[in-house]
Amino acid sequence: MIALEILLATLPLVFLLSLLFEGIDRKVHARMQRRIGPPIIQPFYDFIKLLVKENIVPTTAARSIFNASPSLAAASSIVGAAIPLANLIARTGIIGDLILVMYLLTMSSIMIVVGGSSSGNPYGAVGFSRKIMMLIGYEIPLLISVVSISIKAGPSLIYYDIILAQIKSDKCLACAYISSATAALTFLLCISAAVGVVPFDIPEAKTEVIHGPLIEYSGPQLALLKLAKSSTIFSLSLLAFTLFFYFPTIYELSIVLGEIATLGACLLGSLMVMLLTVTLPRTVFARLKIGQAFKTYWFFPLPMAITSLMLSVLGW
Amino acid sequence: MIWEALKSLFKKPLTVQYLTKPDEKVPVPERYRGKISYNRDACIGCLLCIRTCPAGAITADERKVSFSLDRCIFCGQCSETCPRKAIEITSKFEIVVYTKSEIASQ
Amino acid sequence: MWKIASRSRIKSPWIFHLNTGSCNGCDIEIVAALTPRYDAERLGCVLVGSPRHADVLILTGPLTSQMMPRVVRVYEQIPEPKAVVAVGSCAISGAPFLGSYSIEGPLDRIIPVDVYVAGCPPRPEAIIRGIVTAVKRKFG
Amino acid sequence: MVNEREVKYDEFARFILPVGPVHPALKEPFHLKIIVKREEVLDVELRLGHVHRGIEFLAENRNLIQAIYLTERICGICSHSHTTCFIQALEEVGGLKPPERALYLRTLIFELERAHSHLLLLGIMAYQIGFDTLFMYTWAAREKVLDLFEEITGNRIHHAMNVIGGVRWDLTPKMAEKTIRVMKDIEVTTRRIYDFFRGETVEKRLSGVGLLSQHDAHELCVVGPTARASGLVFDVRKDDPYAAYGDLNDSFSVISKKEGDSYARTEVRILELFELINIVQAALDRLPNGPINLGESPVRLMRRIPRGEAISRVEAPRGELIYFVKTNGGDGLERLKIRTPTLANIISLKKMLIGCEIADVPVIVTSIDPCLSCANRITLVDHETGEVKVVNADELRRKKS
Repeated sequence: MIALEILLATLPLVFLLSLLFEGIDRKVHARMQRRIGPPIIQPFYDFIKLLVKENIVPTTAARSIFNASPSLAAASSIVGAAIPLANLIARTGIIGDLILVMYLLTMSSIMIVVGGSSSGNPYGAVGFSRKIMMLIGYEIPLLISVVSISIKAGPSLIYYDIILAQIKSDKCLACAYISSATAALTFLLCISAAVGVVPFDIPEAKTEVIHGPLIEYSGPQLALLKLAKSSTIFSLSLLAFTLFFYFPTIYELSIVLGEIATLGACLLGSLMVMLLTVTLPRTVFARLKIGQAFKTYWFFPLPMAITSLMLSVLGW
Repeated sequence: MIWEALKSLFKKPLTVQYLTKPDEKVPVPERYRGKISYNRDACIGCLLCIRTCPAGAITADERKVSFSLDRCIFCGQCSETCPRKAIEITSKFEIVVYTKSEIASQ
Repeated sequence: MWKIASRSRIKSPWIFHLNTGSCNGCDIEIVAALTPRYDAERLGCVLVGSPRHADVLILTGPLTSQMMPRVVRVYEQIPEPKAVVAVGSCAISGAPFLGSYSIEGPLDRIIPVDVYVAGCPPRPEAIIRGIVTAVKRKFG
Repeated sequence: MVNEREVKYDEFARFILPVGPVHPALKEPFHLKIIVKREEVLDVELRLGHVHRGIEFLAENRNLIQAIYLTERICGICSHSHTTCFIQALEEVGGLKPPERALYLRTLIFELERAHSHLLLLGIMAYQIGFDTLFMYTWAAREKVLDLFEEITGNRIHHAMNVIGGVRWDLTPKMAEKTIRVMKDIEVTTRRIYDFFRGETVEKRLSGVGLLSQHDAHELCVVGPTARASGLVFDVRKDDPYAAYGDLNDSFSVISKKEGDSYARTEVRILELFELINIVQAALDRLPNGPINLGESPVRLMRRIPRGEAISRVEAPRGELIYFVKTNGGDGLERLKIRTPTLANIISLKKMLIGCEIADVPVIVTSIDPCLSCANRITLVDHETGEVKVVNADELRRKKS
C-alpha cells in the first residue's frame, strides 16, 4: 500500500504547513491593521512553548474525556488534512474518502467543544451549546455543496476523481458549471464558520465566554487544540481550492517539475483561499450573535447549496 | 472597511520598532516627567518637599532629604515646590528592575 | 532541545493582565502596548483571557483587600513556568494609597514578583521592555 | 407528566454564569452574577468594591496638595476632570480666582481628555464585539491625543496640570499649532470611524441592545452620554458653565438621541467628538494672554484656604462629576465626598441587562463606559433582611484589626 506510506509521510508536512499558514494569516491580519505583526514562524514558537508547559486538569473536569479530546481533535483534523494532500501527491484515492475527510473535520471541531464542556466550567458549557447550534447552521450547506460537486464530477465520492474530472475537461469545475460555481461560493462562505474565526467565532469569543471550550485547557492540551484548529483551516482551504478551482492547464504545463509545481500551485491557491475566507472576514467584520449567525447561514448558504444540488442533478 | 483594510495592507505600518530595531524609540518630549534627580549640595533642607509629596516617598535625612524611589509617582510636585531647584525631573522612563532597591541606581 | 524550548518561551509570552485596584492608567497603557504604535505582538505577546493559557502575569494596582484572594488564585491557576511583572508605582510599593484600610500593601508580600516596571503609569515602551526582561530572566 | 419534564428541563437549562471579577471583557474587576437560561439573561446581581481603595478616607488624612494628586489617581482616564472638580471647590472655599488663561487651558486639556476617553471607549466597544481592526484604528488615532498630552503636560495619563489657582504648564505657540493639526487629523479619523460604526455588522450588534427608556433614565438618575442617549438633554458644560465654558458657550451644542440603546450611546460619543473639536478650536482662537497661575508658592496658597465647604461639579467624559469638599482651616480636609458618573450610571445596568443575550452583556456594560475605579464605594447589603448599611471608615478599620 504505497498510498498509506505517502499518507504517513504527509502527516509532518501537514503539521508544518498548517502552522505556516497560521503564521501568514496572523502576519497579514496585523498588516491590515497597520501593525508589523508577529514573525511568520510565531505559531511554531507558541506550539513548542505550550508543549513544554505544565498541564493542569481541573478537579471539576470529567478527567477521561477532558484528557482525550484534544488528542482526538488534533489527530482527526490532521488526518483530515493529510488525506487530500496525500491523494494529491499519490494521485489515487479510495471510495468515500471525501466523506471521510468532511467527517473527520467535523469530528475535530466537535471534539474540541466536548472537551470544553467536560471541564466543568460554565463558559465551556455555553461554548458547547453555541457550537452545536453553529454546527447545525453551517454543516448542512457545507455537506450539500460537497455532494453537489461530487455529482458533477462523476458522480463519485472519491476526492481524486473530482480532480481528474477537472483535468479531463481542462477547466476548473467552478468555471465550467453554474451549479459548481454556486457550490464553490457556498463552500467558501462556510469556511469561516467551520473553523470558527471572527464573524463566527461565537463559541470561543474571548470577550463573551473567555475562549469558551478552551478556557480550562493549558499546556500541551492547548497546543493540540490550537493545532487542530489551524490544520482544519489548512484542510478546508486546500479542499476548497482543489475541489473547485483546480486549473489543470496551468499545472500540467511543466512536465519536468510536474509534481512539485502542481503541489506548489495548489498550496499557493489554498493560501489565497485562506486569506480570502479566513483572514479578510476576520479583519473587516465584527462578531455576530449566535442567532444572527444561525439566520445568516439558513438564509444565504443553505438555499444556495440546495439550488446548486438541484442544478447539478439537472446537469447544469 | 474592506477597502480600508486592503489599503492598509500596502501602507507602511505605524509601528515604532522599539527593541527589535536598534535606536528606534518614540521621541520623549521636553516636559516628560521621568525619574527625579536630586542635587544634594543645592538642597537647603527646608523639607517642603516632604510636606507636598503625595506618595510619602521623601524622608528627612541629616537635615537634608532622601528618596525612596519605589514610592515615587512621577508627579513632579517636589521639583515644583523646591525653592532652590535641587530636585530635577529627568526624561528617563525605562525603569525596569529586578528588585525595588535597584530603582535608585538605574 | 532545551535550547529550543527556552527560545520558544522567550519568543511567545502570553500575557494575562489582572487589575488589583489600579486607577486604569496602567491598564490602558498595557492595552495601548498592543495597538499599532507599539505592537507588542511583534515580540510574540498576546493578551489572553484565561489564566490557564498565560505565561506572564501582569499586575497593576496597590492590591485591595477584595482582590487579594483572587490574585493568589489567578497566580496559582497559571501553569508553570510563569513570570510576574508588577507594572506601575502602586504595584511596586502601594505608592499614594499606602495607609488606607482596604490596601493590603505591596504585591510582593503575597506573590513573588520577577520584574518591576516603575512609572505612574509607565510608558507602553517600558511595559514591553518589562515583559521582555521578565521572560528572558525567568525562561532564558 | 409533560409538565414535570418541562420544569426539569427548565431547571437544567438555567444556570449561573459569573462574569468577573476577572474577565477579559472587563479591564477592571467588577462582579456580575448572571442567571441565564440558555442564552437569555434572567437576572443580574451586581457587585462592586474590588477596586475600593478608600481614597476619600485617605484624602482626609493628607494635606490639600497631596489630595490633589490623590484625586488625580482615582481614575486614569478622567484624571483631569477629578482634579479640576476638586480644585474648583478649593478655589471657591478660598475665594481665589485663577487667571483667564488658566481657565482656558483647563478647558483645553479637559476637552482633549474627553477626546481620548471617547476614542478609548469606541475602541473598547469594537474590541468587545470582536472587531479588532476597528479597535486598532481607533486606538492609533488616540495615540495622537496622548502625544499631545505628553508634550503639553509631561505625561500620557496623569497630567498633573491643575494647581490651586491656575495651571502648571503654559501652552507654547508651537504646541497650539500642533493641537490644531492633531484636531484636524482626529476629525478625519472620527468621520471614518463613524462610517465603520454605521457598517452592517457593527450596527447589527449594537442597535436595539440594552434599551433604556427616557422615563427609566430619569428615574435612575443616569448622567452623561448615557442619559443623553436616552433623550435627556443635560450637560453641565451648558447648564452650569465652569472654567471657560461660559465664554465658549456658542461653540458647541449638546448632543442628544432618542433611541436609548447601545448604538445611540455610542453614536452620542462619536458626535460629541466632533463638538469637542469645535470647542478646542474656539478655545485656541480666543486664548487670552496673561499669567497661568497666581504666582505664589503652592504651599503658601494651600495655607490661605480657610475653613469652609463647597460643592463643585463638572461634566467628565462619562457624565456629571460632583465633589463635596469641607476644609478644616489648617491645610487639610475634614470631609471629601465624591459622586462619580459611573456610580450614577451603573445602577441602570440591571435594567438594561435583564432580558438580553449573553453576547450582549459585554456590549451593554461597555456602552455606559464604566470606570469602576471611580465607582467603588462600600455598601454592605445584609442578604437575609435586605437591609442596606453604609459602613464608614472607622468601622472598617475596627473590623480589620
